Amino acid sequence: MVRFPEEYDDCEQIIAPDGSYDTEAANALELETNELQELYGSMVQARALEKRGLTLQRQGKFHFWMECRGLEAAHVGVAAGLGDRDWMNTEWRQYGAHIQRGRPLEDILLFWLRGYEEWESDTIDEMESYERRMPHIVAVGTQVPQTVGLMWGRKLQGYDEVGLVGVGDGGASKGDFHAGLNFAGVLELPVVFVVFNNQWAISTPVERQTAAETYADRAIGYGFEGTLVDGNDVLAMYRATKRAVERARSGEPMLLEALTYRRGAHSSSDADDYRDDSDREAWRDRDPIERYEAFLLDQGIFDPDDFEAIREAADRRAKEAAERALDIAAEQSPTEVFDEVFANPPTYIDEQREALLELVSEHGEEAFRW
Amino acid sequence: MVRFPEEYDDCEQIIAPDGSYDTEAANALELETNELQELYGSMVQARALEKRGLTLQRQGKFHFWMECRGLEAAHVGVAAGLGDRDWMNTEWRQYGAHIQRGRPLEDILLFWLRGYEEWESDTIDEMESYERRMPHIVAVGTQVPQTVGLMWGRKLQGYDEVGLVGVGDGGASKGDFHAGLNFAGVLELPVVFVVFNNQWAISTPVERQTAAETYADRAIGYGFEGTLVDGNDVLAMYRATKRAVERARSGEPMLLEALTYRRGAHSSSDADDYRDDSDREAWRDRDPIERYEAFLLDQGIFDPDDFEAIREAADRRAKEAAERALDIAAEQSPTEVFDEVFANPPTYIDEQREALLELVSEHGEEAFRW
Amino acid sequence: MAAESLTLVEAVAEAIHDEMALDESVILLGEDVGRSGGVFRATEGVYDAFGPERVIDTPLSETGIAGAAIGLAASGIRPIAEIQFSGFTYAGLEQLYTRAARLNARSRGQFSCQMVLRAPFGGGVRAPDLHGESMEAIFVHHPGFKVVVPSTPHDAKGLLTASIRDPDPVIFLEPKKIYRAFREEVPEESYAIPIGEAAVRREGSDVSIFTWGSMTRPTLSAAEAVAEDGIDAEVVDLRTLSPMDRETIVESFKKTGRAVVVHEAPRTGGLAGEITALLQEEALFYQKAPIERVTGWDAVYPLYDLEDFQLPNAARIEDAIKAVLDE
Amino acid sequence: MAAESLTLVEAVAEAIHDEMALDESVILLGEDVGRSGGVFRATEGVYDAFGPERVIDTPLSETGIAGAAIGLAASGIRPIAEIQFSGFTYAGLEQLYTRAARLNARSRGQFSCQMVLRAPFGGGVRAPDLHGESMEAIFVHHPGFKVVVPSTPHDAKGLLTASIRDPDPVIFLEPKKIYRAFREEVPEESYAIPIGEAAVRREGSDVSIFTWGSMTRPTLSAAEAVAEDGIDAEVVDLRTLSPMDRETIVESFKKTGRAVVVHEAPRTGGLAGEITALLQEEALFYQKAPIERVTGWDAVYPLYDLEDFQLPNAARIEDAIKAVLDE
Ligand SMILES: Cc1ncc(C[n+]2csc(CCOP(=O)(O)OP(=O)(O)O)c2C)c(N)n1
Ligand SMILES: Cc1ncc(C[n+]2csc(CCOP(=O)(O)OP(=O)(O)O)c2C)c(N)n1
Ligand SMILES: [Mg+2]
Ligand SMILES: [Mg+2]
Repeated sequence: MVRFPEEYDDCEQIIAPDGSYDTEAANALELETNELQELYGSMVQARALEKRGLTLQRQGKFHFWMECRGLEAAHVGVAAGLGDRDWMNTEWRQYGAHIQRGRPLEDILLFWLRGYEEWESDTIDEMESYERRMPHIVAVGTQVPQTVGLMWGRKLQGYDEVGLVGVGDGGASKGDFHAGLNFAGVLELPVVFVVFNNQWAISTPVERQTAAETYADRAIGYGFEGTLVDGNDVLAMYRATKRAVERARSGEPMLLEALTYRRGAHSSSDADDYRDDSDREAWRDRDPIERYEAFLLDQGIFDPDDFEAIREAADRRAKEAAERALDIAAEQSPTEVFDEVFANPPTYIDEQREALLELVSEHGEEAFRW
Repeated sequence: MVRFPEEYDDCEQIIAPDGSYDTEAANALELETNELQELYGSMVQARALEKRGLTLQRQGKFHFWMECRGLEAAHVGVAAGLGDRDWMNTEWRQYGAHIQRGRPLEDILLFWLRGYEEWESDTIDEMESYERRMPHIVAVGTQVPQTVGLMWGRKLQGYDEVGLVGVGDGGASKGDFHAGLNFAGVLELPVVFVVFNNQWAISTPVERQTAAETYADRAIGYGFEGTLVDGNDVLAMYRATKRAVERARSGEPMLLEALTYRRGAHSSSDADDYRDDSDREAWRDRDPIERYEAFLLDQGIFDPDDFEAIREAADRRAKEAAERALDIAAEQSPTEVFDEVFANPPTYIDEQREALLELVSEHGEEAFRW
Repeated sequence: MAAESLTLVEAVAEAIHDEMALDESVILLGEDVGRSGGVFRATEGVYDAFGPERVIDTPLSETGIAGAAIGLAASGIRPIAEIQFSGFTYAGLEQLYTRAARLNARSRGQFSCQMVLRAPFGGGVRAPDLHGESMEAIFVHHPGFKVVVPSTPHDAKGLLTASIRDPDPVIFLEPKKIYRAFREEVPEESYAIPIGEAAVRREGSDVSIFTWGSMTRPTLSAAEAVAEDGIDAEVVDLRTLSPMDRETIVESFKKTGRAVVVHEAPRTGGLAGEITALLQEEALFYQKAPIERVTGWDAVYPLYDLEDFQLPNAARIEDAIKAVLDE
Repeated sequence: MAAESLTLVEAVAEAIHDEMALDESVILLGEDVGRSGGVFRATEGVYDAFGPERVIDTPLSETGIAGAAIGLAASGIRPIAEIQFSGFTYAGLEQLYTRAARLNARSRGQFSCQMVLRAPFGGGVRAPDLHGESMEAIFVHHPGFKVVVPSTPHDAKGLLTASIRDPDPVIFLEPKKIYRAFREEVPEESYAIPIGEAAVRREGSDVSIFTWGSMTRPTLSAAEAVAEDGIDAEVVDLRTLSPMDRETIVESFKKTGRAVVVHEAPRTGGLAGEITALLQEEALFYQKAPIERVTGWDAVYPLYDLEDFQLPNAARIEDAIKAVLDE
């Protein structure tokens, strides 16, 4: 019961799976050549990063890693549709979205090595666009009302910023999803909600998540608009996001559903033995990168050699970034356990830090390794 | 920004506020005279019970009481639409629904005096229809997924029963609402969801709960149908519920929105100083009991003297029931604190019960009264 | 300093009002906090003073309220979120545990979670289910929260002021039983009482009684009552439950060697255990008798009139004092 | 009795399988429990054996799972609900606290809430945030729940069987660190180990160590290690945390007069406090030294490699044993 964009009358698309495209719609985007190139670069970089992460996980250097194969257009497209001062809170596997916003690769990787994140800029005002995010959540769905609160706060402070929040087809089943969309509708907040419907939540297929035909249909229940987009078409994703962002800036939230398919496993812990290969293949034929390559070739923006060179550079950058990240992560000290538990910590935190240090110096780090 | 059924093209109605009615639709209900009379009796009894509860609360005999004035048609209508073996989980103020199902008045009142409920029948099989409910919840919205689980379980056991669950315009903002409707859609369970949209959640008006035009619009997001009904028209509520129950019995859940208005205060603790009298008056003119009286008169089912007699009998029954309930509640013993905390209690519960008994006998009950 | 005579709930409203006047990044959100001033009138007048932009009646969703407050805090706003009764916080716990308590750690200090979650708590108003919950222990156990419980109007104002200014998420539990039980002179000016400092309400040398919130008053009554039998009880009102004022607790016990802990929450797993463990770790060799716990029973909170038998009262506290003195 | 050699996670699967075979009102629901057999394969083979009617992959909503399980229990079904990791239980807490724990009391026994909520719990698998939570204390504190934590394959099977048969809501926490750490002979037949009974894993006369779950193994190692120094430690695996086996705990302490409590959960407000309070109430005059707590630090659970420094280990337990013997 896998779903395809073609089955829906109203699913937005610019480039078809076979690479043919709606020229008028493509031109209307008014994207410069370098911008079109950048979208490609981000998708390729995301895929290269995924591959690198998987390798490192198999080598035992990463404990855990999540896959994004086939989802790159949806991730890159939403990020491209945002303005520089806008905010983006995604879930874990949306590497492409961060790459498109300029986030250093090692920074993305460090989250997987340490579980926490760091920012360069001290204050929000100084933040680069890729820094305009909250740390990743792990309890799926919890980011939804949080993003609503974030944009509510930015609006109260007089900033003209929009927030985009991503959630999965699984996460959209949570109560937080409901609360977040409902608050945004009532409070007229500048938030774009994106359901990345990749049709699986670990081993649970989308028809076990919802009996609705689309997630976009949920928007009317919150008093705003929803739209269904071919999540493997980077241009359609870009256009829909841009439109939604504009609308949100005027106080009308919007819901996008990116219909796509998770071709990879859920994560490095997932045996991925619960679904039909035929579905995966059908979606393999709708690969977002290949489809976009056809467009770029036809438009004369790149030739096949360019693709090759870009892929190689992306692999290289992923490899180098991983090395840097591993170096940085290697410097963890046991007492980081206590870092920033509080902004204004009680004294017993210091006492416990001392106690741990003493134990480590007495017994050696090895005694702590299970 | 109060809402009225007339503002919606698709709001179901049989009897108009002025008492005129759609004869064809009324006849199509195929209700017997005694059934039509019973609907009236239940509404009047609910209103009489409310009045009695308010009086007793003011006299200090009840600590807390909730008002139902103007909501009787919605409450009685949904109960009338259920079959005898069906289940009904409502929130607190839905007296009329319980009365229509035959629940003894003192049993309704005892919940307010003791906070817990008791059943006559030992097993579900022996239960009268009014007993086919779970105990009242207090955390609004939590009843929604619980009812879904209940009906899932009944279905698994091979019973052909439907469950109706009521929730307020406020409660529908909770994550439980979302989870419950979503589960029912996916699992194709025999549940009818009713949003009693009385336009207020304590002091919060419906436009602060949702930006959607109707709650019925939410159904599509769960893959089933929703419908908007004039909640002050008992016949329209009956018809919509009956249809929904039939549909649910075949595995399709349904969402009803009963559009009505809470004319009374939220509860005995509510100063009710946050809204316009004009709204209340506009809805006073749409009183569900008076509207139905016009219908009954026109149909020759009752004459004005009958109304008077029924009201008096209802007042008397409410008064007598309250006396019985107060008598029963007066028999509380301190050690009830420990009753049924566990079905299979650990021994320390007994030890604590003993300790309390000893303390009470040592210091006297008075020492415990704050 | 000019002073006025306030109830605890009035002091809460005043602290909110003053901080909102002082710092325009402070806002108030919750169910019915606005026009109606809250079901306990704890935010009375705040809406009129600051308007609908800064005093917001939200949809009925504690998940939404907690989640939005976290986002607001991350944005640079200082939200005060009201949960109508502490028993309704449960629906917000996922947001609070998985994010509010961790935002600072997981962003290495980039986004602190400066928010206050206020809720009327504890029993004593003869109300329906979930209106009498005492759930301080579940917050104290999770690293990252601060937990504050005032027991007087003066403290309520000063502690709430400090909580609003504190950079960490503060769970501010207001003992509803004493919202209007008495008045106290409270400075008109704004002032902060430091989080983490207990108050010795009565000095004594024979036994230390540790308590907080609405239990402080029956504890003081019990202390006065046993004074007639020549027992000199010290009453320590913890005021902050996370972080606890370990020093004051331990010092008092070293002086007396005997202790009673009084709380409304159920006995098993309640904070009396934590305090006992602390005392016997830090001061076992001063201990002269078992530490008594006077707590709510391990019962599903009984309702209406029955709650009288659930809540510790002066008689039970007196018994406990005498018991520890007897050993 | 025929026996087989099982890991703890296999024993869990077997108990589920056997109870489902025995009683057709037992069903299994949760995220990914069906075709995939659960992220830890704790329900492997159950779907194949009992099919999609009785083994249900639910939408991703812990509120929904908990809420549906409560309704199922009320209907006469005996649901086993899996929460994928105990840290995701938070979203279900409102349902659990406000209803599961109260259904029996508020219906005066008409609707018991016979359900099991299973979740892999505790640290040790070097996973992301919320995958290492130890939250037993917040359930133990709320009257109405039973809380069970097995530490061996044999107990896992017998305790889960008893939990499924128990009429009260049981929170069954499975120490994921030892899901596959070792095998043990387990009877093939179905058997129940009574809820509420601790197991003395090692008898000793010098000091009592109270622990549960995955901490039992490092505790036993520490006990063996100190034996070489002539210290004879008794190790009590509580197995059930609510209700606790107070008798066994107190008896052991009366014998030894010294105690260490070991748990993964953060120190402040953890169950070590409860156990300490119990001991000093019931057996203060047997006590020879302060009771030591060896627990997780009061830190936001550290991730990946860093968790090694959070979890108590044999070295820390040994230190604590020596410390209490030194006094
Ligand atoms: C509240 C919560 N429950 C369960 C999990 C475990 N879990 C992690 S990812 C996942 C599936 C998420 O599916 P979806 O939302 O569709 O996102 P996707 O993985 O497809 O990107 C689950 C169940 C979690 N992280 N949070
Ligand atoms: C989870 C939860 N939050 C808050 C409350 C306090 N409360 C009781 S009734 C109520 C308003 C409910 O409004 P609505 O759902 O519209 O039902 P109505 O009172 O109109 O029948 C509130 C906020 C509660 N009971 N449960
Ligand atoms: Mg998905
Ligand atoms: Mg309402």
